[in-house]
Amino acid sequence: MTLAQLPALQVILPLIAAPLCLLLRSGRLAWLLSILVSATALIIAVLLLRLVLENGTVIYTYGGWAAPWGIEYRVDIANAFVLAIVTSISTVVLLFSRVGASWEIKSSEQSLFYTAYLLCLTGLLGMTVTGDAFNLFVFLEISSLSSYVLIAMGPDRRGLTAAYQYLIMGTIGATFILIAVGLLYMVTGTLNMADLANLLPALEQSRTVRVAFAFLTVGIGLKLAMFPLHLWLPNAYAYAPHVVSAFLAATATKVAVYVLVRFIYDVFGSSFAFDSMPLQSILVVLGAAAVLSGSTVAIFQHNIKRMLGYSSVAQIGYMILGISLASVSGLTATLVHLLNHALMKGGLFLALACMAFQLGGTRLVDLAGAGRRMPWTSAAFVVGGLSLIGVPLTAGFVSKWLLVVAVLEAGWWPVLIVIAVGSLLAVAYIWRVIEMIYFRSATNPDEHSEETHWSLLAPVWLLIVANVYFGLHTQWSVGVAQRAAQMLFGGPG
Amino acid sequence: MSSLPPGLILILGGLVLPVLPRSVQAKGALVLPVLGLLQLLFLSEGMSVDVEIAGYSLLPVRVDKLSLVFGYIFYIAAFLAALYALHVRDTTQHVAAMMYVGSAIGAVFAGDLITLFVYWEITALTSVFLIWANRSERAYRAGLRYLVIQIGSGVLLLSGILFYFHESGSLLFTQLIGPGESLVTAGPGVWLIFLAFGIKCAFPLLHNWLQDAYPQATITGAVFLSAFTTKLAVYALARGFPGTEALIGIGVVMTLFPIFFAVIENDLRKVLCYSLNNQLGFMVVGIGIGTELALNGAIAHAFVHILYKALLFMSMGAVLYRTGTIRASELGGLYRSMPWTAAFCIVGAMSISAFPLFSGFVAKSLTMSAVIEGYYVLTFIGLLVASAGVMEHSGIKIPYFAFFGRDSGIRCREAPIHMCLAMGIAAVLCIGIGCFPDLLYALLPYPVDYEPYADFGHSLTQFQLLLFAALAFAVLLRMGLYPPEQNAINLDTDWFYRRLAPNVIHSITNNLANVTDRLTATTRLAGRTLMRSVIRHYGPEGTLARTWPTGSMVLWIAVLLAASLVLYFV
Amino acid sequence: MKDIPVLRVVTKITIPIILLFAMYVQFHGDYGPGGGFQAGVIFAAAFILYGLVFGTSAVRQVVSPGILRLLTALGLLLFAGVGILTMLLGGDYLDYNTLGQDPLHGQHLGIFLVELGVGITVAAVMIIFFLAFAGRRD
Amino acid sequence: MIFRLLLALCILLVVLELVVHRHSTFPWEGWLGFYAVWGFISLFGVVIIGKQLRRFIKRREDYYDE
Repeated sequence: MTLAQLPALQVILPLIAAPLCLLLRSGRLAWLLSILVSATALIIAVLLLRLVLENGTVIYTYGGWAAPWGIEYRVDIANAFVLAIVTSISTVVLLFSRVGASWEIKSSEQSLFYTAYLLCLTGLLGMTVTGDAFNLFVFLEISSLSSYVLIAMGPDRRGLTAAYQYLIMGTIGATFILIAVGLLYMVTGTLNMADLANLLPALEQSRTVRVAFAFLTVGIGLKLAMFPLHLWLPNAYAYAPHVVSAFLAATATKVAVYVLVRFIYDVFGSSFAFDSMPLQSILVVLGAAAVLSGSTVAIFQHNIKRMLGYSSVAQIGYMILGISLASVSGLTATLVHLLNHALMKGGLFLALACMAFQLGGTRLVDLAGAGRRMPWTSAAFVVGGLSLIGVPLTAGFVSKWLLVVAVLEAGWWPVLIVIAVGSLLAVAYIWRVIEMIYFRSATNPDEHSEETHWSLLAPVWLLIVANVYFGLHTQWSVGVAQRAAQMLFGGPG
Repeated sequence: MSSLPPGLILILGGLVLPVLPRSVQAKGALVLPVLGLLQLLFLSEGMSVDVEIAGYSLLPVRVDKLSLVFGYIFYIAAFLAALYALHVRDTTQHVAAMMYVGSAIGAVFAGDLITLFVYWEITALTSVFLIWANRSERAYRAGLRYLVIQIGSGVLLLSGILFYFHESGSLLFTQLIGPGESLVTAGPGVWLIFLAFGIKCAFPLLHNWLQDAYPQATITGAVFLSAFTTKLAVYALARGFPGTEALIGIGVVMTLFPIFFAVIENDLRKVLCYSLNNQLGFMVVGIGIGTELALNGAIAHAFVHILYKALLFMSMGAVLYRTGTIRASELGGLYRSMPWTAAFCIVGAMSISAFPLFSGFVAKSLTMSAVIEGYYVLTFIGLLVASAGVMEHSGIKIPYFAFFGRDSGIRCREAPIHMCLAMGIAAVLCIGIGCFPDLLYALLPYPVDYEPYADFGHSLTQFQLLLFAALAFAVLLRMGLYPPEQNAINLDTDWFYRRLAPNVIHSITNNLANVTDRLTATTRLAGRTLMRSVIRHYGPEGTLARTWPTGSMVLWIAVLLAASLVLYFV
Repeated sequence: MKDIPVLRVVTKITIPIILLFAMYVQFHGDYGPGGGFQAGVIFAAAFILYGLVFGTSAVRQVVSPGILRLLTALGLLLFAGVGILTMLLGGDYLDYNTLGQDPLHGQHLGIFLVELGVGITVAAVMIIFFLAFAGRRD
Repeated sequence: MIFRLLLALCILLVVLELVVHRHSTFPWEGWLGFYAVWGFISLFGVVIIGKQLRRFIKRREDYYDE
């Protein structure tokens, strides 16, 4: 097997490991297999990214059937970047979940948990890597179905309702995407995305294409929790097992954003989406609304996990704003924020998981006095929170800066104000947590240190340090995102 | 070693401090400024480090004479303050202080606006812990107000930078207003940056965070605070806005209004804060005039001011440390118990009042000569009044009410030895610079051909001004006209956000309610409707936060799909 | 429902036929209409019918949930394993040509194995679904 | 005692002005005893104005704590 097989292996490895986990039955062995597979997937993703950065787009055909008849995997800078994000987050979360998952998942169900986890990873990677619209739908379903299972696995019974609602929403979203793909197939006779991109410009006036576009944007909007289709997200994140919240918050919506970017800029083309369709005004309004309402609601939440969920809605709003700018700099901001938001939310959810285990809950009052009892975890949460706000020296600042520069370039002053207000609101909701952690004493008086185990702290801090690293050293993240954005605008891959 | 950005030693060192045992931390904090100063000596002028980040070329380190002089004095002040804080066993304070100083020094050597902004915010974030370290509810609230204002200054700075970058395409931190331009014609970016600097420099009406927060800081924290934040702003103004006419007027007002507040203030550390504000005014005037002589004056003033203001804060801190109070109405006659502290305090007082042979004189004379040279008559008269005011509150009031005056009956021990040592070094520096001004002049960015003692007449008139002011003080005391010290607080601009704003909201609701009894219930409701509606929509059980029934979620999808279909077809 | 003799008898007669038909759809899939997916569903339908008439515990006696779980995994592994095998043999993933000495044989074998994997998994999953939903009342 | 000493010192300073040559830019600056008078008036004025200011801005110490 040579380098040429990497795109397939990226997806196949977790796919094969998933049933193996089911057969293993022992939670510990299943974990070992999962982390091995995830780490290998990470290595593959890194290799792919290097390959793509040096040699341009890599194409892989299944079963020797050339596109547009067969299914092809098409790895370019944009999705190689997303692959690297997903696999690295997945690996870090798995590092955490050796101990982290055992707290919430019954030992008899652990192998099932890892099976679902790997299937979800498979789905996410598949969605990212594939160059075939129908194949994308299949992987979307794989990832969605397994994530419903993951969400419902926690000890909190409200997780069941949350998973059920997510199931309904997700299925409608997936169906919309399927309908859209079907409509496109109807007019073009092809499912291959590159082929679609070639054929669609000629069919710009076709009503069918327009309907397909509508179904597609709404369908993907559901998956990425675009305001006002985000209603499933806060509960799903809040009541899922903590590791699952961390994993999904950092990866699932990111992949959905990528898919939206791929369809808008690559398959339909930005001229169709923004010139002949009023997509721009829709996205700007929805993005701004997401930033403002998500952040405001987050301020009033009692449960920190729900708060982080609403903050995710707001952060997705920033990404939508970046997409709506229809410029290389805007798209760069969105892509960089994919990475940075994955790092900050992953870190925050994991830190919160540690606190929840030690202090007995994720409600705001549970965290009283945590600064004294769990200094390292609290510090991690603070740094992650600063990054979420967009304080300089953190990754969050880089994203915001890029977005603001892009907005200035377009001269959209109102959007600038929205971003500023959003950041201030973020200060407010993060400050509530910080105040509780450091300035309120614990309700129970014995304030001995209850710092969590180092094997849990290590993955948390890995993500937090990454937040600072990508805040200081932006050459790599911004550089890759910039090239990806240029490529999506039709520049050289 | 020389490629390390200045200030980083303190920031990183500060982060390492918590690892050390508690008893060693204070000593560690003492060593760090020495190391930093050594590094600074190795830096050569004109050196710069530039980096390219995300397509913007940045200049995180730029060394020139202006940066260096601030670098030196910041390190000296950090050393003195750390020596003064040798008894403190509080990790938070040591870490915060070191990182605060480090970032202030980093900011002074920042060659581009982004780097400046980063350090600017770190100084705010770290310094607030010196206030919170007092661990009282009052300190917490004051710290929070301080933090909000400081962060606000940072946010203004960042927005200003964005606009400025958009207008000029440059991120370099140099003079932001061209020689021929004025603030009026400058773009919004320059305005915002000016405002951000102004907040940190405690411009009139933007000043109150200083008097609000510093007196709430810990004893040692106040010494640190007095030295860096505002002087960083002075540096920034000297770099970005030299010769901006508006600054002269702002500066004169700044020198004048705090002296009236200082007369009636009871908290002696707060008196020092008003005095600090007044001294900043002299520097701002110098920057506003913008000639080489004037800029030299402003910078020299900043240099010596850091020393004597730290000395005064240290002496008042020692009083607070030993007696537990800093209210003028409860103090007096302490020279018996704390003779050394009293002596050091008098040296500081004479320096700040600019007695000849003390450091204030050799610095202030530069600015005053520049004012005369430029023929700014009103400014000159204003500054003379302000000089008499300085004599009143810092020169006489502080030492008089703490150490002399009515005997309070308090008997305590002399300040600890390390405090005395820190004050002693500062006092020696004050006198040394006063006697040998060339040591200071050699550090200034522009060549100095000014000799403060060449014209004896100048010294004489200064003596006259100060001693007759002292005479007036004595006369006022004898006539019983001097306002007695009282346990009270005096309102300042913080009233607007601490009292007026909450009251207005309150009274609107209540007054409306009183209009008619019948409408009472409904008007109260109306007053609270805004908050209620926010809660209703955004609160924990609000419309936007509620767990929606699946059916209505689906309805939303249908609505959105229909809307986008319609939009796409139109 | 097992008290009704007609149902009982008819069920016992039809189940072998259903299974046989499932086999036909499975193995004839590469020539005529059919394939693993359809065959798996038909195969499971036999079990579901059996369960409807004789109760889910009767089905559990025939195939234990453990075995079903194993079969689910095995089917998927068979499918994926074929793909890996073709990769090891030097082709792309699921490039059946590499399996036999000539492409025709290769394609035949490849499709056969892959469809078998699909059939096993689909049948097992269908039965698991049925047991999961119908078994709630027992 | 101290007051008389201060008074004497002040008178001495004004007398000295007759002997010492003094450079002045503004004409009024050169008047005999200008700085002395100005210093006296300034401080006097500052204290008196400050005292009046108290009428408007003095509040109880716990004003903000309610």
